[in-house]
Amino acid sequence: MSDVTGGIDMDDETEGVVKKFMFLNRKAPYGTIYALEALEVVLISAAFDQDVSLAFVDDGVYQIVKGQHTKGIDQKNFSPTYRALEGYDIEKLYVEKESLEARGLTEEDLLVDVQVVDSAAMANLMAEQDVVISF
Amino acid sequence: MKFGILVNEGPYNHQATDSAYQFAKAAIEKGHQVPRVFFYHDGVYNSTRLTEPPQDDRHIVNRWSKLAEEHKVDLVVCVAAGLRRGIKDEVLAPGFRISGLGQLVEAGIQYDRLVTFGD
Amino acid sequence: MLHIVNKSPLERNAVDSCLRLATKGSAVLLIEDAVYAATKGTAASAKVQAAMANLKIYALAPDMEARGVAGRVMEGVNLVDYSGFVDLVAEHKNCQSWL
Amino acid sequence: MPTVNIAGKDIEVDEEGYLTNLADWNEEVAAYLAKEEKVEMTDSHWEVVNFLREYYNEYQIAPAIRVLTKAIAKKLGPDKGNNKYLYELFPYGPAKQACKIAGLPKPTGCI
Repeated sequence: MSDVTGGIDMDDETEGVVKKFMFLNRKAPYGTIYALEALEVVLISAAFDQDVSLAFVDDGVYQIVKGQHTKGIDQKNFSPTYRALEGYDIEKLYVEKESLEARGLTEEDLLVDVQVVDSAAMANLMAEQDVVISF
Repeated sequence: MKFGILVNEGPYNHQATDSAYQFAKAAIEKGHQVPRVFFYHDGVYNSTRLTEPPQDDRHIVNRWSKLAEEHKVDLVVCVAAGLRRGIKDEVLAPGFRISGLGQLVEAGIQYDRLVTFGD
Repeated sequence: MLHIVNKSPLERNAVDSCLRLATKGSAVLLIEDAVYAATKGTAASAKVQAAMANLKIYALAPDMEARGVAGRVMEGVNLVDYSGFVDLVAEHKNCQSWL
Repeated sequence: MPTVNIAGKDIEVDEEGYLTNLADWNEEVAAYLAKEEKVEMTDSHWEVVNFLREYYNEYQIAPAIRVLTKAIAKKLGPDKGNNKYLYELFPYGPAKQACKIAGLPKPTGCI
Protein backbone atom coordinates (compact mmCIF):
# COMPACT_ATOMS: atom_id res chain seq x y z
CA MET A 1 0.00 0.00 0.00
CA SER A 2 1.30 3.38 -0.87
CA ASP A 3 0.55 6.54 1.06
CA VAL A 4 0.96 8.65 -2.00
CA THR A 5 -1.85 6.97 -3.87
CA GLY A 6 -4.15 6.58 -0.94
CA GLY A 7 -3.96 2.83 -0.77
CA ILE A 8 -3.76 1.98 -4.42
CA ASP A 9 -0.98 -0.41 -5.25
CA MET A 10 1.02 0.57 -8.26
CA ASP A 11 3.16 -2.06 -9.81
CA ASP A 12 6.29 -1.46 -11.83
CA GLU A 13 4.58 -1.83 -15.19
CA THR A 14 2.42 1.19 -14.46
CA GLU A 15 5.12 3.46 -13.16
CA GLY A 16 6.39 6.11 -15.50
CA VAL A 17 3.78 5.48 -18.20
CA VAL A 18 1.69 8.54 -18.94
CA LYS A 19 -1.25 8.07 -21.26
CA LYS A 20 -3.93 10.46 -22.38
CA PHE A 21 -7.16 9.42 -20.68
CA MET A 22 -10.48 10.95 -21.57
CA PHE A 23 -13.63 10.34 -19.58
CA LEU A 24 -16.56 11.09 -21.83
CA ASN A 25 -19.80 11.91 -20.02
CA ARG A 26 -22.95 11.72 -22.10
CA LYS A 27 -25.63 10.96 -19.55
CA ALA A 28 -27.70 13.15 -17.27
CA PRO A 29 -27.34 12.71 -13.50
CA TYR A 30 -29.82 10.98 -11.11
CA GLY A 31 -31.95 9.23 -13.75
CA THR A 32 -29.21 6.60 -13.84
CA ILE A 33 -26.08 6.08 -11.75
CA TYR A 34 -23.61 6.41 -14.63
CA ALA A 35 -22.69 10.04 -13.92
CA LEU A 36 -21.94 9.41 -10.25
CA GLU A 37 -19.95 6.24 -10.82
CA ALA A 38 -18.07 7.91 -13.68
CA LEU A 39 -17.01 10.64 -11.29
CA GLU A 40 -15.73 7.99 -8.89
CA VAL A 41 -13.45 6.59 -11.60
CA VAL A 42 -12.22 10.07 -12.48
CA LEU A 43 -11.22 10.72 -8.87
CA ILE A 44 -9.31 7.43 -8.70
CA SER A 45 -7.56 8.10 -12.00
CA ALA A 46 -6.01 11.20 -10.42
CA ALA A 47 -3.80 8.96 -8.28
CA PHE A 48 -2.09 7.47 -11.34
CA ASP A 49 -0.50 10.66 -12.66
CA GLN A 50 -1.99 10.30 -16.11
CA ASP A 51 -2.96 13.05 -18.54
CA VAL A 52 -6.65 13.10 -17.65
CA SER A 53 -9.38 15.09 -19.33
CA LEU A 54 -13.16 15.13 -18.97
CA ALA A 55 -15.57 15.75 -21.80
CA PHE A 56 -19.24 16.62 -21.42
CA VAL A 57 -21.32 15.87 -24.48
CA ASP A 58 -25.08 15.43 -25.07
CA ASP A 59 -27.01 15.09 -21.79
CA GLY A 60 -23.68 14.83 -19.96
CA VAL A 61 -23.68 18.64 -19.79
CA TYR A 62 -26.60 18.40 -17.36
CA GLN A 63 -24.18 16.88 -14.83
CA ILE A 64 -22.56 20.26 -14.27
CA VAL A 65 -25.47 22.69 -14.37
CA LYS A 66 -25.84 24.96 -11.36
CA GLY A 67 -28.69 24.78 -8.90
CA GLN A 68 -29.07 21.03 -8.35
CA HIS A 69 -31.14 20.29 -5.23
CA THR A 70 -31.70 16.61 -4.61
CA LYS A 71 -33.39 16.62 -1.24
CA GLY A 72 -36.79 15.93 -2.77
CA ILE A 73 -35.60 12.73 -4.47
CA ASP A 74 -33.50 11.62 -1.49
CA GLN A 75 -30.34 11.14 -3.55
CA LYS A 76 -26.93 12.54 -2.82
CA ASN A 77 -26.23 15.78 -4.67
CA PHE A 78 -22.80 15.05 -6.10
CA SER A 79 -22.58 18.13 -8.28
CA PRO A 80 -20.29 19.94 -5.77
CA THR A 81 -17.73 17.17 -6.28
CA TYR A 82 -16.95 18.44 -9.79
CA ARG A 83 -15.55 21.51 -8.10
CA ALA A 84 -13.12 19.31 -6.15
CA LEU A 85 -11.48 18.07 -9.37
CA GLU A 86 -9.13 21.02 -9.49
CA GLY A 87 -7.67 19.96 -6.15
CA TYR A 88 -7.08 16.54 -7.71
CA ASP A 89 -5.11 18.24 -10.50
CA ILE A 90 -7.80 17.42 -13.05
CA GLU A 91 -8.14 20.70 -14.84
CA LYS A 92 -9.01 19.77 -18.41
CA LEU A 93 -12.78 19.93 -18.60
CA TYR A 94 -14.27 20.26 -22.07
CA VAL A 95 -17.88 20.90 -22.98
CA GLU A 96 -19.19 20.57 -26.52
CA LYS A 97 -20.72 23.85 -27.64
CA GLU A 98 -23.38 22.19 -29.80
CA SER A 99 -24.57 20.06 -26.87
CA LEU A 100 -24.86 23.13 -24.63
CA GLU A 101 -26.77 25.08 -27.24
CA ALA A 102 -29.11 22.22 -28.01
CA ARG A 103 -30.14 22.35 -24.33
CA GLY A 104 -30.56 26.10 -24.16
CA LEU A 105 -27.57 26.44 -21.83
CA THR A 106 -24.56 28.72 -21.75
CA GLU A 107 -21.24 28.57 -19.93
CA GLU A 108 -22.76 30.76 -17.17
CA ASP A 109 -25.16 27.96 -16.30
CA LEU A 110 -22.30 25.62 -15.37
CA LEU A 111 -20.90 25.18 -11.86
CA VAL A 112 -17.26 24.59 -12.81
CA ASP A 113 -14.79 26.32 -15.09
CA VAL A 114 -14.75 24.55 -18.43
CA GLN A 115 -13.48 25.07 -21.92
CA VAL A 116 -16.33 25.20 -24.40
CA VAL A 117 -15.24 23.75 -27.73
CA ASP A 118 -17.09 23.10 -30.95
CA SER A 119 -17.74 19.64 -32.38
CA ALA A 120 -14.74 19.70 -34.65
CA ALA A 121 -12.39 20.59 -31.80
CA MET A 122 -13.99 18.01 -29.54
CA ALA A 123 -13.62 15.37 -32.25
CA ASN A 124 -9.92 16.16 -32.54
CA LEU A 125 -9.44 16.01 -28.77
CA MET A 126 -11.09 12.63 -28.68
CA ALA A 127 -9.07 11.29 -31.56
CA GLU A 128 -5.77 12.15 -29.89
CA GLN A 129 -6.47 10.14 -26.71
CA ASP A 130 -4.90 6.83 -25.82
CA VAL A 131 -7.84 5.67 -23.75
CA VAL A 132 -11.43 6.92 -23.91
CA ILE A 133 -13.80 5.67 -21.24
CA SER A 134 -17.37 6.61 -21.88
CA PHE A 135 -20.25 6.58 -19.43
CA MET B 1 -1.84 -7.53 -28.32
CA LYS B 2 -3.31 -7.06 -24.85
CA PHE B 3 -6.98 -6.07 -24.54
CA GLY B 4 -8.59 -4.82 -21.37
CA ILE B 5 -12.37 -5.06 -21.27
CA LEU B 6 -14.83 -3.00 -19.25
CA VAL B 7 -18.32 -4.42 -18.70
CA ASN B 8 -20.89 -1.95 -17.40
CA GLU B 9 -24.12 -3.93 -17.50
CA GLY B 10 -25.52 -6.89 -15.66
CA PRO B 11 -26.18 -10.23 -17.34
CA TYR B 12 -29.43 -10.97 -19.21
CA ASN B 13 -30.87 -7.46 -19.02
CA HIS B 14 -28.55 -6.08 -21.68
CA GLN B 15 -26.52 -7.65 -24.47
CA ALA B 16 -23.39 -5.79 -23.37
CA THR B 17 -22.00 -8.67 -21.35
CA ASP B 18 -22.65 -11.13 -24.21
CA SER B 19 -20.86 -8.88 -26.68
CA ALA B 20 -17.96 -8.48 -24.25
CA TYR B 21 -17.69 -12.24 -23.86
CA GLN B 22 -17.81 -12.90 -27.61
CA PHE B 23 -15.19 -10.23 -28.13
CA ALA B 24 -12.91 -11.69 -25.44
CA LYS B 25 -13.31 -15.19 -26.83
CA ALA B 26 -12.58 -14.08 -30.40
CA ALA B 27 -9.53 -12.09 -29.27
CA ILE B 28 -8.08 -15.07 -27.41
CA GLU B 29 -8.79 -17.39 -30.35
CA LYS B 30 -6.82 -15.04 -32.56
CA GLY B 31 -3.81 -15.25 -30.27
CA HIS B 32 -4.31 -11.98 -28.41
CA GLN B 33 -4.36 -11.73 -24.64
CA VAL B 34 -7.22 -10.55 -22.45
CA PRO B 35 -5.43 -10.14 -19.12
CA ARG B 36 -8.35 -8.47 -17.35
CA VAL B 37 -12.09 -7.88 -17.55
CA PHE B 38 -13.32 -5.18 -15.18
CA PHE B 39 -16.95 -5.21 -14.03
CA TYR B 40 -18.46 -1.87 -13.09
CA HIS B 41 -21.92 -0.34 -12.55
CA ASP B 42 -24.51 -3.17 -12.77
CA GLY B 43 -21.77 -5.19 -14.46
CA VAL B 44 -20.86 -6.41 -10.97
CA TYR B 45 -23.91 -8.72 -11.15
CA ASN B 46 -22.01 -10.85 -13.66
CA SER B 47 -20.03 -12.25 -10.74
CA THR B 48 -22.58 -13.90 -8.48
CA ARG B 49 -22.57 -17.68 -8.20
CA LEU B 50 -26.21 -17.53 -7.08
CA THR B 51 -27.13 -17.04 -10.74
CA GLU B 52 -29.32 -19.86 -12.07
CA PRO B 53 -30.65 -19.32 -15.58
CA PRO B 54 -33.00 -21.90 -17.16
CA GLN B 55 -31.10 -24.86 -18.66
CA ASP B 56 -31.90 -23.85 -22.22
CA ASP B 57 -30.26 -20.45 -21.79
CA ARG B 58 -26.58 -19.53 -21.74
CA HIS B 59 -25.00 -19.42 -18.28
CA ILE B 60 -23.32 -16.05 -18.40
CA VAL B 61 -21.58 -16.30 -15.04
CA ASN B 62 -20.17 -19.78 -15.59
CA ARG B 63 -19.05 -18.75 -19.06
CA TRP B 64 -16.89 -15.99 -17.53
CA SER B 65 -15.55 -18.37 -14.88
CA LYS B 66 -14.55 -20.89 -17.53
CA LEU B 67 -12.84 -18.22 -19.61
CA ALA B 68 -10.90 -17.12 -16.53
CA GLU B 69 -9.82 -20.64 -15.74
CA GLU B 70 -8.78 -21.61 -19.24
CA HIS B 71 -7.09 -18.38 -20.28
CA LYS B 72 -5.95 -16.76 -17.03
CA VAL B 73 -8.32 -13.83 -17.39
CA ASP B 74 -8.41 -11.67 -14.26
CA LEU B 75 -12.11 -10.98 -13.56
CA VAL B 76 -12.22 -7.91 -11.34
CA VAL B 77 -15.40 -6.67 -9.67
CA CYS B 78 -15.39 -3.06 -8.48
CA VAL B 79 -15.60 -2.98 -4.69
CA ALA B 80 -17.56 0.27 -4.45
CA ALA B 81 -20.09 -0.68 -7.15
CA GLY B 82 -20.32 -4.18 -5.63
CA LEU B 83 -20.97 -2.97 -2.10
CA ARG B 84 -23.78 -0.77 -3.35
CA ARG B 85 -25.42 -3.79 -4.95
CA GLY B 86 -24.79 -6.52 -2.40
CA ILE B 87 -21.94 -8.18 -4.27
CA LYS B 88 -19.38 -9.38 -1.73
CA ASP B 89 -16.72 -12.09 -1.55
CA GLU B 90 -19.16 -14.68 -0.25
CA VAL B 91 -21.29 -14.65 -3.42
CA LEU B 92 -18.47 -14.63 -5.99
CA ALA B 93 -18.29 -17.34 -8.64
CA PRO B 94 -14.88 -18.92 -9.35
CA GLY B 95 -12.37 -16.71 -11.13
CA PHE B 96 -13.83 -13.40 -9.90
CA ARG B 97 -12.21 -11.17 -7.32
CA ILE B 98 -13.18 -7.87 -5.74
CA SER B 99 -10.84 -4.93 -6.01
CA GLY B 100 -10.70 -1.19 -6.48
CA LEU B 101 -11.29 1.07 -9.45
CA GLY B 102 -7.53 1.51 -9.67
CA GLN B 103 -7.52 -1.86 -11.45
CA LEU B 104 -9.55 -0.34 -14.28
CA VAL B 105 -7.29 2.67 -14.66
CA GLU B 106 -4.28 0.36 -14.47
CA ALA B 107 -5.72 -1.78 -17.28
CA GLY B 108 -6.03 1.37 -19.38
CA ILE B 109 -2.40 2.23 -18.69
CA GLN B 110 -0.86 -1.20 -19.12
CA TYR B 111 -2.73 -2.77 -22.01
CA ASP B 112 -2.76 -1.85 -25.67
CA ARG B 113 -6.51 -1.27 -25.83
CA LEU B 114 -9.43 -0.88 -23.46
CA VAL B 115 -12.83 -1.74 -24.92
CA THR B 116 -16.03 -0.74 -23.12
CA PHE B 117 -19.32 -2.62 -23.29
CA GLY B 118 -22.42 -1.16 -21.67
CA ASP B 119 -25.68 0.69 -22.03
CA MET C 1 -10.02 5.93 -34.22
CA LEU C 2 -12.65 3.22 -34.00
CA HIS C 3 -16.10 4.28 -32.80
CA ILE C 4 -18.32 1.54 -31.48
CA VAL C 5 -22.05 2.23 -31.33
CA ASN C 6 -24.70 -0.06 -29.86
CA LYS C 7 -27.91 2.01 -29.92
CA SER C 8 -30.66 2.08 -32.50
CA PRO C 9 -30.61 5.44 -34.31
CA LEU C 10 -34.39 5.45 -34.17
CA GLU C 11 -34.41 5.35 -30.37
CA ARG C 12 -31.34 7.22 -29.12
CA ASN C 13 -28.89 9.86 -30.27
CA ALA C 14 -25.69 7.78 -30.00
CA VAL C 15 -25.38 7.30 -33.78
CA ASP C 16 -25.97 11.03 -34.38
CA SER C 17 -23.41 12.05 -31.78
CA CYS C 18 -20.90 9.57 -33.10
CA LEU C 19 -21.28 10.82 -36.67
CA ARG C 20 -20.96 14.42 -35.44
CA LEU C 21 -17.80 13.74 -33.43
CA ALA C 22 -15.93 11.23 -35.58
CA THR C 23 -13.04 12.76 -37.48
CA LYS C 24 -12.64 12.18 -41.22
CA GLY C 25 -11.21 8.75 -41.96
CA SER C 26 -12.40 7.18 -38.71
CA ALA C 27 -14.16 3.85 -38.56
CA VAL C 28 -17.59 3.27 -37.06
CA LEU C 29 -18.63 -0.21 -35.98
CA LEU C 30 -22.35 -0.77 -35.42
CA ILE C 31 -23.16 -3.55 -32.94
CA GLU C 32 -26.18 -4.72 -30.95
CA ASP C 33 -29.18 -2.44 -31.58
CA ALA C 34 -27.07 -0.05 -33.64
CA VAL C 35 -27.07 -2.52 -36.53
CA TYR C 36 -30.45 -1.06 -37.48
CA ALA C 37 -28.44 1.98 -38.56
CA ALA C 38 -26.80 -0.21 -41.19
CA THR C 39 -30.09 -1.09 -42.85
CA LYS C 40 -31.69 0.58 -45.84
CA GLY C 41 -35.07 2.19 -45.97
CA THR C 42 -35.19 3.55 -42.40
CA ALA C 43 -35.64 7.14 -41.32
CA ALA C 44 -31.95 7.12 -40.38
CA SER C 45 -30.58 5.54 -43.57
CA ALA C 46 -29.91 8.78 -45.42
CA LYS C 47 -27.65 10.28 -42.79
CA VAL C 48 -25.66 7.07 -42.40
CA GLN C 49 -25.33 6.85 -46.17
CA ALA C 50 -24.13 10.46 -46.27
CA ALA C 51 -21.60 9.82 -43.50
CA MET C 52 -19.91 7.18 -45.64
CA ALA C 53 -18.25 9.95 -47.63
CA ASN C 54 -15.97 10.61 -44.65
CA LEU C 55 -16.17 7.47 -42.53
CA LYS C 56 -15.84 3.73 -42.94
CA ILE C 57 -18.96 2.04 -41.65
CA TYR C 58 -18.89 -1.54 -40.35
CA ALA C 59 -21.67 -3.64 -38.86
CA LEU C 60 -21.51 -6.80 -36.81
CA ALA C 61 -23.07 -9.57 -38.94
CA PRO C 62 -24.12 -11.84 -36.02
CA ASP C 63 -26.15 -8.96 -34.56
CA MET C 64 -27.78 -8.27 -37.94
CA GLU C 65 -28.64 -11.93 -38.42
CA ALA C 66 -30.06 -12.22 -34.90
CA ARG C 67 -32.38 -9.31 -35.60
CA GLY C 68 -33.54 -10.55 -38.99
CA VAL C 69 -32.11 -7.60 -40.89
CA ALA C 70 -29.09 -9.20 -42.59
CA GLY C 71 -30.89 -8.98 -45.92
CA ARG C 72 -31.49 -5.26 -45.58
CA VAL C 73 -27.89 -4.14 -45.25
CA MET C 74 -27.14 -0.83 -46.87
CA GLU C 75 -24.67 -0.67 -49.73
CA GLY C 76 -21.22 0.40 -48.59
CA VAL C 77 -21.47 -1.12 -45.12
CA ASN C 78 -18.76 -3.66 -44.37
CA LEU C 79 -19.93 -6.70 -42.46
CA VAL C 80 -17.64 -8.26 -39.85
CA ASP C 81 -17.90 -11.10 -37.34
CA TYR C 82 -16.45 -11.02 -33.80
CA SER C 83 -13.04 -11.87 -35.20
CA GLY C 84 -13.32 -8.86 -37.50
CA PHE C 85 -14.40 -6.77 -34.51
CA VAL C 86 -11.16 -7.74 -32.76
CA ASP C 87 -9.16 -6.84 -35.88
CA LEU C 88 -10.80 -3.41 -36.05
CA VAL C 89 -9.90 -2.67 -32.43
CA ALA C 90 -6.35 -3.86 -33.01
CA GLU C 91 -5.91 -1.87 -36.24
CA HIS C 92 -6.97 1.45 -34.76
CA LYS C 93 -4.83 3.34 -32.28
CA ASN C 94 -7.77 3.96 -29.95
CA CYS C 95 -11.44 3.19 -29.62
CA GLN C 96 -14.49 4.73 -28.07
CA SER C 97 -17.87 3.22 -27.18
CA TRP C 98 -20.93 5.45 -27.61
CA LEU C 99 -23.02 4.05 -24.78
CA MET D 1 -27.24 -2.66 13.65
CA PRO D 2 -25.36 -2.12 16.89
CA THR D 3 -26.04 1.09 18.76
CA VAL D 4 -23.87 2.99 21.18
CA ASN D 5 -25.11 5.32 23.87
CA ILE D 6 -23.43 8.70 23.70
CA ALA D 7 -24.50 11.40 26.12
CA GLY D 8 -27.85 9.75 26.65
CA LYS D 9 -28.62 9.24 22.96
CA ASP D 10 -28.60 5.91 21.11
CA ILE D 11 -26.53 6.17 17.97
CA GLU D 12 -26.34 3.54 15.25
CA VAL D 13 -22.94 2.40 14.04
CA ASP D 14 -21.81 -0.36 11.68
CA GLU D 15 -19.61 -3.35 12.59
CA GLU D 16 -16.50 -1.24 12.17
CA GLY D 17 -17.83 1.57 14.30
CA TYR D 18 -18.64 4.03 11.51
CA LEU D 19 -21.75 6.14 11.97
CA THR D 20 -24.75 4.76 10.09
CA ASN D 21 -26.39 8.19 9.86
CA LEU D 22 -23.89 10.93 9.21
CA ALA D 23 -26.36 13.47 10.60
CA ASP D 24 -25.80 11.97 14.07
CA TRP D 25 -22.37 13.55 14.23
CA ASN D 26 -21.53 16.13 16.86
CA GLU D 27 -18.44 16.85 18.90
CA GLU D 28 -19.42 14.46 21.66
CA VAL D 29 -19.87 11.70 19.08
CA ALA D 30 -16.49 12.60 17.62
CA ALA D 31 -14.89 12.36 21.05
CA TYR D 32 -16.43 8.93 21.53
CA LEU D 33 -15.28 7.70 18.09
CA ALA D 34 -11.79 9.00 18.83
CA LYS D 35 -11.69 7.10 22.10
CA GLU D 36 -12.67 3.91 20.27
CA GLU D 37 -9.76 4.54 17.90
CA LYS D 38 -7.48 5.21 20.89
CA VAL D 39 -6.79 8.70 19.61
CA GLU D 40 -6.36 11.39 22.23
CA MET D 41 -7.99 14.44 20.70
CA THR D 42 -5.89 17.62 20.89
CA ASP D 43 -6.41 20.96 19.18
CA SER D 44 -4.26 19.67 16.32
CA HIS D 45 -6.55 16.67 15.91
CA TRP D 46 -9.63 18.87 15.92
CA GLU D 47 -8.04 21.09 13.32
CA VAL D 48 -7.77 18.14 10.91
CA VAL D 49 -11.19 16.75 11.78
CA ASN D 50 -12.83 20.13 11.27
CA PHE D 51 -10.94 20.59 8.04
CA LEU D 52 -12.26 17.25 6.78
CA ARG D 53 -15.81 18.20 7.70
CA GLU D 54 -15.52 21.50 5.88
CA TYR D 55 -14.04 19.75 2.86
CA TYR D 56 -16.85 17.22 2.87
CA ASN D 57 -19.52 19.86 3.23
CA GLU D 58 -18.12 21.75 0.32
CA TYR D 59 -17.37 18.90 -2.10
CA GLN D 60 -19.44 15.94 -0.85
CA ILE D 61 -16.46 13.58 -0.81
CA ALA D 62 -13.66 12.66 1.54
CA PRO D 63 -10.45 13.85 -0.08
CA ALA D 64 -7.78 11.40 -1.25
CA ILE D 65 -4.82 11.55 1.10
CA ARG D 66 -2.57 13.54 -1.18
CA VAL D 67 -5.37 16.00 -1.89
CA LEU D 68 -5.89 16.31 1.86
CA THR D 69 -2.22 17.02 2.57
CA LYS D 70 -2.08 19.56 -0.24
CA ALA D 71 -5.24 21.31 0.91
CA ILE D 72 -4.08 21.35 4.53
CA ALA D 73 -0.70 22.73 3.50
CA LYS D 74 -2.51 25.52 1.73
CA LYS D 75 -4.76 26.33 4.66
CA LEU D 76 -2.73 25.47 7.76
CA GLY D 77 0.82 25.67 6.43
CA PRO D 78 3.34 23.18 5.00
CA ASP D 79 4.47 21.97 8.45
CA LYS D 80 0.98 20.47 8.86
CA GLY D 81 0.27 19.58 5.27
CA ASN D 82 2.39 16.45 5.04
CA ASN D 83 1.97 12.72 5.59
CA LYS D 84 4.31 12.56 8.56
CA TYR D 85 2.37 15.11 10.56
CA LEU D 86 -0.98 13.53 9.76
CA TYR D 87 0.22 10.02 10.59
CA GLU D 88 1.58 11.25 13.91
CA LEU D 89 -1.90 12.48 14.75
CA PHE D 90 -3.71 9.48 13.27
CA PRO D 91 -1.33 6.51 13.38
CA TYR D 92 -3.66 4.13 11.52
CA GLY D 93 -4.02 6.54 8.63
CA PRO D 94 -5.69 9.92 8.36
CA ALA D 95 -7.92 8.66 5.56
CA LYS D 96 -9.37 5.98 7.78
CA GLN D 97 -9.18 7.29 11.34
CA ALA D 98 -9.68 11.01 10.84
CA CYS D 99 -12.57 10.46 8.43
CA LYS D 100 -14.24 8.13 10.91
CA ILE D 101 -13.89 10.61 13.76
CA ALA D 102 -15.09 13.41 11.47
CA GLY D 103 -18.21 11.40 10.70
CA LEU D 104 -17.52 11.04 6.98
CA PRO D 105 -18.59 7.98 4.96
CA LYS D 106 -16.45 4.89 5.26
CA PRO D 107 -13.84 4.74 2.48
CA THR D 108 -14.92 1.99 0.10
CA GLY D 109 -11.45 0.69 -0.48
CA CYS D 110 -10.70 2.33 -3.73
CA ILE D 111 -10.15 5.88 -2.53
